[in-house]
Order: sequence, then C-alpha cells, then structure tokens
Amino acid sequence: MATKTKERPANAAAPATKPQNSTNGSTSFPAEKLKQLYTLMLKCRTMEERIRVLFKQGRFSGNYYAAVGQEATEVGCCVDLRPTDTIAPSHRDFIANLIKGTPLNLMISQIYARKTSPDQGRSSPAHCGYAPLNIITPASTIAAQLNIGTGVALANKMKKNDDVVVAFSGEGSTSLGFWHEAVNFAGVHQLPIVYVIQNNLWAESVSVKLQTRVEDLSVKAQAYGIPGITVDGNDVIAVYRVASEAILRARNGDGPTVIEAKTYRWYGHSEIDPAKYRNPEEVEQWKAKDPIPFMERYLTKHNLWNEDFKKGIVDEFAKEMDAAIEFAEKAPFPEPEEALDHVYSFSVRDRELNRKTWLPTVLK
Amino acid sequence: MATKTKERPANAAAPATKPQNSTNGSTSFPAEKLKQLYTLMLKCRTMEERIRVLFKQGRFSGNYYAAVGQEATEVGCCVDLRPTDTIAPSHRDFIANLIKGTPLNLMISQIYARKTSPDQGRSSPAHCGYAPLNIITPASTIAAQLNIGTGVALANKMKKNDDVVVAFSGEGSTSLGFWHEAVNFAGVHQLPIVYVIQNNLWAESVSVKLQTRVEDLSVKAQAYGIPGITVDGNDVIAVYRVASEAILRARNGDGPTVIEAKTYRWYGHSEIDPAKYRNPEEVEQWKAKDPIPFMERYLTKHNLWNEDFKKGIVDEFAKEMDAAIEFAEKAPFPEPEEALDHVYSFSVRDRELNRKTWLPTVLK
Amino acid sequence: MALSTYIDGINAALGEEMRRDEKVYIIGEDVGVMGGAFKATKGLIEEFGPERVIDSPLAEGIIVSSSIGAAMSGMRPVAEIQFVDFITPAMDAITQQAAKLRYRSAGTQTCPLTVRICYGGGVQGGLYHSQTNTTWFAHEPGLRVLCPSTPYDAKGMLKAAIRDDNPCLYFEHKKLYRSIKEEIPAEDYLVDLNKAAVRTTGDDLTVVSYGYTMQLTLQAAEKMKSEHGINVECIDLRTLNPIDKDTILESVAKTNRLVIVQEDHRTLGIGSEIAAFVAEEAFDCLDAPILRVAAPDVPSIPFSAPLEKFYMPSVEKIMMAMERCVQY
Amino acid sequence: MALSTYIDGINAALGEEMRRDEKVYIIGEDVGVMGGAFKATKGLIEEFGPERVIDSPLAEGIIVSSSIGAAMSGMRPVAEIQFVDFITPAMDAITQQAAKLRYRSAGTQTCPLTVRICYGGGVQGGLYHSQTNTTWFAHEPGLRVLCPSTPYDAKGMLKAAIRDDNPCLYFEHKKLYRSIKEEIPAEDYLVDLNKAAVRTTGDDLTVVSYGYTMQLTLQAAEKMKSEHGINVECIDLRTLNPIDKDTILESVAKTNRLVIVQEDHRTLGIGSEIAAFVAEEAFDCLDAPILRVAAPDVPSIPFSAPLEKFYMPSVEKIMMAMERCVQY
Ligand SMILES: Cc1ncc(C[n+]2csc(CCOP(=O)(O)OP(=O)(O)O)c2C)c(N)n1
Ligand SMILES: Cc1ncc(C[n+]2csc(CCOP(=O)(O)OP(=O)(O)O)c2C)c(N)n1
Ligand SMILES: [Mg+2]
Ligand SMILES: [Mg+2]
Repeated sequence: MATKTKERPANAAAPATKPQNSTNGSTSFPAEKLKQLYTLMLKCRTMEERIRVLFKQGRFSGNYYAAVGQEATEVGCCVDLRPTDTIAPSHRDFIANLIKGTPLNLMISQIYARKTSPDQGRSSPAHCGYAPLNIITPASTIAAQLNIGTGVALANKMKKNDDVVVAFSGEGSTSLGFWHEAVNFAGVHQLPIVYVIQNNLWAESVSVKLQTRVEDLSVKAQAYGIPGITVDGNDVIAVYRVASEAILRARNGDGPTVIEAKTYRWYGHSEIDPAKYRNPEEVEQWKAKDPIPFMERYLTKHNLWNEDFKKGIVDEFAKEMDAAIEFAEKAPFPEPEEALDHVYSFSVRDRELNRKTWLPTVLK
Repeated sequence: MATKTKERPANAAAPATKPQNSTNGSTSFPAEKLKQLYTLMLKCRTMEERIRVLFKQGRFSGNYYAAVGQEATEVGCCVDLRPTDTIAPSHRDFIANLIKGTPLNLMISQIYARKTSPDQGRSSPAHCGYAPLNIITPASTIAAQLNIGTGVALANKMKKNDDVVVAFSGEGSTSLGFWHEAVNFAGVHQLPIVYVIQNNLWAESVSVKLQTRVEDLSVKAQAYGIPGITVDGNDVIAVYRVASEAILRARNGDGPTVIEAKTYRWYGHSEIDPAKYRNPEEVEQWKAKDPIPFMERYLTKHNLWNEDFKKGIVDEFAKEMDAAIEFAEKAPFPEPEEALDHVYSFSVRDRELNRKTWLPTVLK
Repeated sequence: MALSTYIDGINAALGEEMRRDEKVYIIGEDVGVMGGAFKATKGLIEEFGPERVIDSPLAEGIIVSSSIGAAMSGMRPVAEIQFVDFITPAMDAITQQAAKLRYRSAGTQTCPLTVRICYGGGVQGGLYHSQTNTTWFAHEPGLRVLCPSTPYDAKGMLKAAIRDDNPCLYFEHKKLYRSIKEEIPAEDYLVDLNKAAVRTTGDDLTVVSYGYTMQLTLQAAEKMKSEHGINVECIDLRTLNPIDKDTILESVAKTNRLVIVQEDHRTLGIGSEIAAFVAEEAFDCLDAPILRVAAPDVPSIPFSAPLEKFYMPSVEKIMMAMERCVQY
Repeated sequence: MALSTYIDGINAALGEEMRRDEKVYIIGEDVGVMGGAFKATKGLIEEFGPERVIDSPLAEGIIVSSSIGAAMSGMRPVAEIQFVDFITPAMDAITQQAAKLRYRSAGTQTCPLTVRICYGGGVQGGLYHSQTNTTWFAHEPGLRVLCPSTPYDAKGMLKAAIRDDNPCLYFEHKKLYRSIKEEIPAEDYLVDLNKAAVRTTGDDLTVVSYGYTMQLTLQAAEKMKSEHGINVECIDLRTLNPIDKDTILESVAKTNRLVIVQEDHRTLGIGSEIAAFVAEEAFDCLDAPILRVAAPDVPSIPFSAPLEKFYMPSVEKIMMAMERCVQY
C-alpha cells in the first residue's frame, strides 16, 4: 500500500511542509556528475533562448513551447537514461532530446520542418521524437504520451528486460482521464515507469488552482497505491536524487512512481502567448529561483565552478548551434507528394495519384 | 484538504482497520426511520427476486442486473432524498427507482419493454430512469452517469438551490477516465454531489485486485482533496449515517464526498452469468452477512421487529408486484414506427418515411 | 450595421445571449481570463464573472458531460473545445450521451447544449491543430452539426444554436476568424438551422460546400463566370446534420451537375453522403459524374509548408473540378 | 477439416498465433478467467497464463493505448473491446495515436496492434449493446478496418491482422458467432486483407455488403434467383478501410446496377462512400440509381422487439431493393 513505502513522504501533508531538495537527503554525488547536470542545463537554456530568437526573427514557422526555467527537472530525470530506456515527451519537452542525445542537426531540422528532421517535416517544431534513442514522437493530445509510455513499460516487463520509461506531463495534464487510466494501470501491474509531473503552476492561462483541489500533486499517487513524491523542480540535485531512486525502483521491478516537480514556466505558454494573465511579481519570484545560478552557487561552494568553466561550455555549444542552424536552413523541404507516404506499411501513392477519374490532389 | 476533514478516516490506513458501522458513531435514529430502512430493503429484495424468477420463466427478454445483497447501500443513500434531488444510476441500480418512488407499474413496464415504461420501451430492462423524480435514464456506458450527474450538481450550484445529486457506480467504474474527470471537477468546484462506490468485489468476472492497487477505494478521494469514507455496505444504519452526513455537507455547500460501500453481488453479473469465476466460499461468507437479517437482529434488540411485521410487509408488497406484473403484461408494446420518434425536438417521421425514392425502412 | 469579422460575430452572439438569458453560461479551457485561445470569449468574464464564464480543468470529457447534466437541469451551456483535434475525450459525452439522451428517455430528458469547436487547416497548425473530424458527428442522428461560412451566419447560427432544443455542435474554422469582414446587424437575429443557403444562382453546375472551403468555392465560381462564362450555383450547406437535402436536390434537378468541395479527406467526408443521396434520389437528373474536391486520404495535415499546400483544397483545384464537370 | 462456427474461427486464430509467436498477447475486459463475454478467448488463459491473457481494468482507453506502446516495442497485442458501444474511451488512442503514429514519425515508429471489437444488433441488446460505429474508423486513413462474414474469414483474417504491420480494427458481429457453421482448414492459412470477395457471380445486379448483413444478402440473392431468375453478383467487402474499389468497380462495369446493404443507419454509413466513388468513377456504367439498404437515421437500436425489428435490415428489405433496382 502507498502509505507503507518509505520512499513517499507524499501523504497529504508531508511534501507541502517538507519538499525534497538538495539540503535534505544524505546522498552525495561525484563531481563529474554534478558538472554534467549543470552543463546539460546550460546547454538546454542556451538552445531554447536561441530558438526563441529564431522564432522572433521569423526564421521558422509554426510555434514553440519553451521549458526555460524547468531545465533542472528535465535534466535530473533524463541524464542517466540508457539508449534503450524510453522517454514519453509532451510539447514542453523538446530539450529532453538534447539530454538523451538526439543529434543537434536533426533537432534543429525539426524546428525548421525540413526533410532532414526525424519525422521529415510532419510534426510541428516542438514535437520531436527520435526512434534510435526511444524517444516517442509525441502527438499534441495532452497526456496521451503517458498512456503509450505505459504500454512500452508493459512490453519491457513482458520482455523481462530492465529498461524503464520516463513519461513527462504538466500539472494540467493530471485532469484528463488519460492520466488516470495510465497511472492506475501501471499501479495494478507494477510497471517500470516514472510519471514526472512538471507543475509549472499554469496550463496555458489556467491556474493549477482550477485544475485540482490538492496542494501537492504527488498525493494523487495514493489513489493508485504507488509511491508519490513532491520535489523542488528547480533543484537539479534533488530532482536527480528523487528520479534516480524512482528509476532504480522501476529497474528492479518494484513498480511505478509519481514525481511532482514544482517549477515554473518563465515565458508564455508558447511564443505567441504574452501571458498577460500572470502576475509579474510571480514571474520575478520564480526567476529569482533560476535553477542554473542555484546550481552555480552549489558548485562554487564545492570549488567546481568558475566563469571560465561556464564560458567554455556556452561558447562551444554556441558553435554547435550555429552549425546546426546552418545545416537546417540549407536542408531541403520535403517534396509535396511525400504527404502521401507512411500512411500504411504499403504505399498509397498509386491509389491516390492514379485514380481512374479526375483527382484534384495531383495538383501541385 | 482531504486529510483535514474529520468525516474521513479514509486515509490509506484507517478505514481498513476501522470501517464505519452501526456500532461506532454516536447518532441514533427514530424508530420509524429504522423501520423504514428495513422495509425498503425488504421490498427491494422481494422485487428483484421476483424479477429474476420472471426472467427464468422467459416472461421478459433482454437481461437483468440484480443488486441482491447490496440493498443496504442503495436504501441508506436514497431513503431521504427529495423529489428535486437527482439520482444518477447505473445498470445495477434499478431498485433506486423503488426507493425514490417511481411508480411500480412503470418500473415493471420497463422490465417488459412496454409502451407504458418511462422510456416507452427504448432502453433495456434494468436501465430505468424517471424524469418526474429526477432519476437520470442511464446509458450502459460505465461511469458516464457520474459525469452527467456532476453537471446536474453544477446546475444546482449555479441556480443556488440546495438540491443534491447521488451518483452510483461500482468499484470497476473507478478505473475509467470518466470517473476521474467527474470527481476532480466536483472537487475543484465543490459541487453538491455524493459519489457512492458500491464495491462488490467484482466487475463482471474481474476481481477488484485487478482494478486498483488500493485496499480502500475511498482513498481515491485524496487525489481530489475531498472527503472520502469507507463504510460497511451491508449495514444500512452505518450507510444511512455516513450518507446523511455527506448529503448534508453537499446541501450546505460544503462540497462532494466519495463513499465506498463494501458489499457483495450475490448472483452473477447478470441473469445469464453463472459466475463460475468466484469461489463459492466467498459467496457463502457474504450471504452470511446479508443486510436484511442483520437489520432484523438490530431491530429485534430494540423491540421493533417480529415475524408478523415482516410478513405484513412482504405479503402487501407481493400483492403490489402481482398487480404491477399484470399491468405490464397487459400493456401494449410500442408501435414499430415509434422507433423514429424523439430523435430531435422536431419529428423526423416524414423525412424517414416519405423519401422521394425507395426506402426499405418503411417495411414493417 | 458595423463591419464585423467572423469571430466578432461569435463574440457578439455569446454576449447577447448571455444578456438575454441568465441560464446561458460558457465553459472551456482558457475561455475566461485569457478570453479564449482565439479570443472568441474576449471580455465576457469581465462582464459576467467566473460563475458564468468557467475556466475548466484540462479535460474535454467533463467540459461536455457536465454541460449535458446542466442542460438537462435547465441551463443553456455553451462549451468550447479549443481544437477539434482534442475532442476525443468527449467522444462518449457527445455520441453516447448528448446524441442519445432524448431518444433513450423517450423525450422526457433532453440536453439543449451548444459545443463550439474550432477546426480546420491551412494555417500551419500541423497534424494536431488542423483537423476537421466532422464525420464522427455528422454520422450521429440526434446531433445538430453546424458550420457557418460567413460572419453573418457565425452570429445568427450561434444564437439559434443556443436557443435550439437539440445538442448542437458548432464548428468554426480558425482561418475564417479574421480573414473576412461583412456588415452584420447589431440587433438580434437568428438563422434557420434547417436550411442550406444558395449563395449564387446558376444553371450550369451545382457546387456544394461549407465553412472555409465555401469561401474558396465562391472565389472559384466568380472566376468560372468571368473567365469561362460558366454560371455556378453555389450552395452553402451550413448544417451538416441533419442535411437540407431538398435545397441540393432542387438545384441538381436544374443544373444536372454536381461538385462537392470539402476540406476533409475524401473517404467518408460529408461529400460522400451528399453524393450518395443524390445518386440515389436524383439519378435521372445527372448528366455527369459527381465529383468531390477533397484532401487526400492521409491521417492528418502534415506541418511542413509544401506538404500542407499539397494537402489543402484551393481555388485552382476547385476550378479544375468545375471545368471537368461541365465539360463532361 | 472440421465444422466450425465463426467464434471457433476466432478462438482458433488466437491460439494458433499465440503458439506461433510469443510476442502475441491478449488484453481486455473478462478475456481471462471468464474466457470473454462471448467466450472468444476460452481456454487461452489456461494455456498461456495471465501474463499473456490479461484481464484489464475497466478502462478501454488504456486497453488500446497500452497496446499501442507495447506494439511500438515489438509486441503483437490483440486487444478486445467487449462492445463497440463502449469504444469511446479509446477514441483518442485509436484515431489520434494508432492511426497517426506511423505518419507523424515518418515510418520510424509503428504500432502493429489488432483490436477485436464486438458489434451489431438483432439480438435485443438494446441501445448500448447493438451499435456498429464502423464509420468513425473507416474514415481514418492509417487504420485497417476489417469485418469478416464467414467462419473461414473470421480465422484467416484475424491471423492476417495479427501478422499485419498496420493497426487493425477487427469487427465481429455477435449474431454471427454461433449462427453459421462451415468447414475450415485446421492448418495455418491467411486471407488477403486487401481484397473483397465475390461470393456469387451474376450479370443483373451488384450487391455489396459485409459482416452479418452479408449473410442476409446471400439469402436474398438466392431467393432472387429461384423466385425471379435474377442473377445477383454478391460482393463481400471484408475490409472497410482501405476499400478494395477495383473489385466493386469491375462488377458494376458488368452489371450496371448497384445496391449496398449495411446494418448501420443510412447517413455516412460505409454505403455512402461506396455510392460516392461509384458515382464518381463509374458514372457511365450506371443504368439505375445506387440504392442503399440501411437502418433509419435514429441514434441507436431501440430495445423493445417491434422497434428493433423495424430498425434492422432483413432479407425482405434487401429483396425489395434488389427488385426495385433491376426493374428500374
Ligand atoms: C486533450 C488536449 N486538450 C487541449 C489541448 C490544448 N493545450 C495544449 S498545451 C495545454 C496546456 C497544458 O498544460 P500542462 O499540462 O500544465 O503543460 P504545460 O504546457 O504547462 O507544460 C493545452 C490546454 C491539447 N493539446 N490536448
Ligand atoms: C465503458 C464500458 N465498458 C465496458 C462495459 C461492459 N460492462 C458492463 S457492466 C461491467 C462491469 C461493471 O463493474 P462495476 O463497475 O464494479 O459495477 P457492478 O456491475 O459490479 O455493479 C462491464 C465491464 C460497459 N458497460 N461500459
Ligand atoms: Mg503546466
Ligand atoms: Mg463491482
């Protein structure tokens, strides 16, 4: 039963009063791991701020959903995943690709909807998957990725391997029936999956107060008899520790975990949302809790950080970004008729193009 | 927050160890109320056993889903409802109509699918609603009645009246996304509704162990920040007390409650299910906990019961049943063309019957 | 009379009906403080407050199913589905509850609700912000499926839907919201939900469309007249369920030729039903095959520009069909 | 060769495929200890254990969506939906995920799953145990929609579906389960999922149907021959999506007359698409209107006997349509 597992202070009271962060919990991690966590956050931030500029410059069309401010959660949960582990991302998790290792050229090609993107220009810019690393190409349907990810976890269990699934969603997603059916099923079958709720307080313009009456969303795990824990989502070490415990539990066949990471979406829901519905003070308070300087202070305390170290990372990654952007901007668009491909395992081009009768869709 | 309301021992541990029953809790009820609770259970039992005989005799077609064994829950939750209160029933809650006061002639007409049934023969026998008493005519879709009932509760709140909704479901229903979306919404808006989970251990052939990992389903209320309580569903006084508290809370505008009533389905899922998947000992153990003799012992202790009292009730109600069965068997079936009625607020008979071209459906 | 856009018409209809009848309320995602993803509900929470303009949880199922229950109890809900691509959680509420409640209760229980649904492509919304999905509901007796193509109809049909005693699904095309303007009465008016509209009269050819593609069809008809002297009778379906067959059959009886234009992909789009009942009920009138201008049969509208352009209907594609049909 | 029912064919196909490929597993409500509401999975949990015959929670959404994820990971799930009337919780999983996964990932991620779905009326199942609902899925490119009408096809098509690399929805009519018997091979065989079947050849009239109504159509054709000397070419659609157009077009080119028989109500049933592409692609071949034998446009099949009888297609109704079409 939920209440009996020590991993979960998430009974209705605990997490609110005592959220997990790097100052509590004994575990200490090797210096290289701490640097890696920091480096990845910095790259994610650099990449997304650059993408936002590209959008404002009108260099790609569509839209983008930045996770700026939420990097600690994404990095802490994904940094140690194996290639054979699966990530089930949503619209907000483009950076999960960078953390797991999707080639940058392909990711930026996705932004530019080019033939060279992993899905050859079919999905919109932020909806990036990468089959070789088991990152599911997401639909936009909120929470649906959790249910597909749950099926992957079921397959892992059936195949008796020790691969796990990390499934991301926002707090708004927890209101959907999809969320409930997925977590309940994982509970009954004790599947190797970790459900990470990124509670950034807002679902587009809707406050978390209008999504649920509970304070700490990890409480919801109790409905399924599984561990639930709330963690400071801007504290990468805390997230890393909590996520590592949950992932280990999953690998060992001890079932699923719900993690609520309390964090914040710095910008609008998307690049076209001015987010007027938010109180500017709220935004400032959270920017003051920026996970990157937070980690810099921690590293400095342990003599693991200085300006040059940071500059080295940023400068080198900026070059990689320049190259990837050039690659993407030079890459071709898909051919119009490719819209007819990958409908079934067999081609429908003949069926669609060579009708016995007149067909407007042959027109370019 | 859930954990702070005294009404709910239903934190993960409590109800298992200390389920609510008539021996705990101080409230004592007037003799007339106690007799009424007993009388209603006895009538429900008598009616359903008679309906089961009628089915075995092939006197009506379709199927029936008996709540025999679960009468204490239905009676305890519905006995005090006003005509303006709403019941959202499922396939198992035919008897809720009897308790709220649907005329017996109409109920038995429903069993016989006659023109005189509340829905003029459209729904199947057990799916009975009655508009004048605000009993929703149920679909078969499991849990869907909860969501419609939630909307009725929303309307009650908007109209600022103090009517409430009692929405029934089985434990299997709690696995559906519908359940989650309904209860979560009621929690956010503090709606005047009581969700009654009749945990009869089985969903058709599927054990509750395969539906959820939790022991006490009232725990699920914690996910929504509302009170949840587990009660002995075969103890009509305990159910009545718990339901009365929940209904009062709803009337006072203090929001929804989830009640889990632990009870048992004596027979198969339906009249065509031999229920071979159950252990006969389990069935016997639960029949030994029959809510009716249980209440008879309680009433006897308070000098409120003897054989004549029982016989009086049974004999009189048997006569009512005979009359209702005769009424229904003599009642006409609907005319074939009535299949075309009540599609829209306007008639489609002309459209369907007087086509410019040949139409097979005019054929009788 | 003021010059109004399609979304102005929607916003005006909502405000007027909420003022007229306090039982009318709005529920959906982002409809309140944000005024809707496309600003259709702009200013309404300020005027009517959060009790009547409800920012719902992220759960389409309860958005619609709670509206069914409220409508049953005498309210007049106007639910909003932000994108039809995300209507699936409400599939049971719409097809099994709303469409069947009146029928299963022999008319004793009804749910006069309106669901506003944003649909359509051509704005680089990609696979999940461009869908049509009208067929799922046009196939369900008991539902009204509405799809205005002009600002005038946007207002008049929404007001009529809110007052109608049947569950109405009101489809609004995101590309129409601000692309066309017309003078529409500031005062109260309703559009008959049972009637298609003949937008242009002509003897050479009947073309049926609705929503966004109706505008493309009118442009194509215009060109056919100026460039080829061909007179097209353009019929705006307006209501996809139940269909106003008579208006279409009468027109085909006159022109003897029919082209249907839909944004939806070909198989089982609304054009299939129109072609089927014409081939069944007006066979003798036909002098040419019934042609359908439709998207190809692929799962959705791909994002990348060349792919989307290939997918979408266009004035050119429609003109090709018109020419081919008259030349037959 | 043994005399088998339709449900024997399904049960045999499941057992054979699970023996052949350990990646094949079953998931659904009551499929395990009870062997299925209609006993289609009888004996399988005994042979393969609860790991491969999973009694799921009461949640159609996760039954299908978990199967999508498992299929993506190389498993071959066979999900069961007890009644198509209750498939709505899986609407997103089927139409937005299964149908679109291959397309949205440019073929890099696929989900070869099979969903067995019980459908159909005529057994007094009433409003919610009689529905068809095939249109929702026949309208979705990316899905295969299958509907066998014989025990031979029930086995051969299910085996082919399980091995097929596309998401397959396999519709089985509850009235066919035990009503017909035929000799079917005990050994391994597959049916081509891309081809309709010509059940009887004839020059006077083409009739297309599928599933349960296919059997009624064959009886009607038999009577037309014996009673009126009319030779009907009966085509069993077998696959509703994607449709085998060529078989139908070739037949109509020969007979010049077409009747479509469906259990579904008229508007936007599969007959609408068949009528539409024939009126578009074989117009010159037609000597008579394309007639559809269908249920009336009402929300579902009412329970009471006279109402259900009025609703359902019958041999008589089909013969009326055949006569009318040939006499035209
Ligand atoms: C089923 C569904 N409904 C509505 C939408 C439109 N939509 C896209 S993102 C979003 C808000 C999501 O909020 P949350 O889950 O908190 O994630 P966040 O954007 O905050 O990361 C909404 C309503 C959708 N994509 N899917
Ligand atoms: C959405 C849906 N799925 C499946 C069914 C078929 N079905 C009818 S009753 C039932 C079991 C319900 O179990 P429970 O909720 O515990 O209620 P009980 O029958 O025990 O009273 C099932 C699976 C249905 N009616 N609706
Ligand atoms: Mg959020
Ligand atoms: Mg039960």
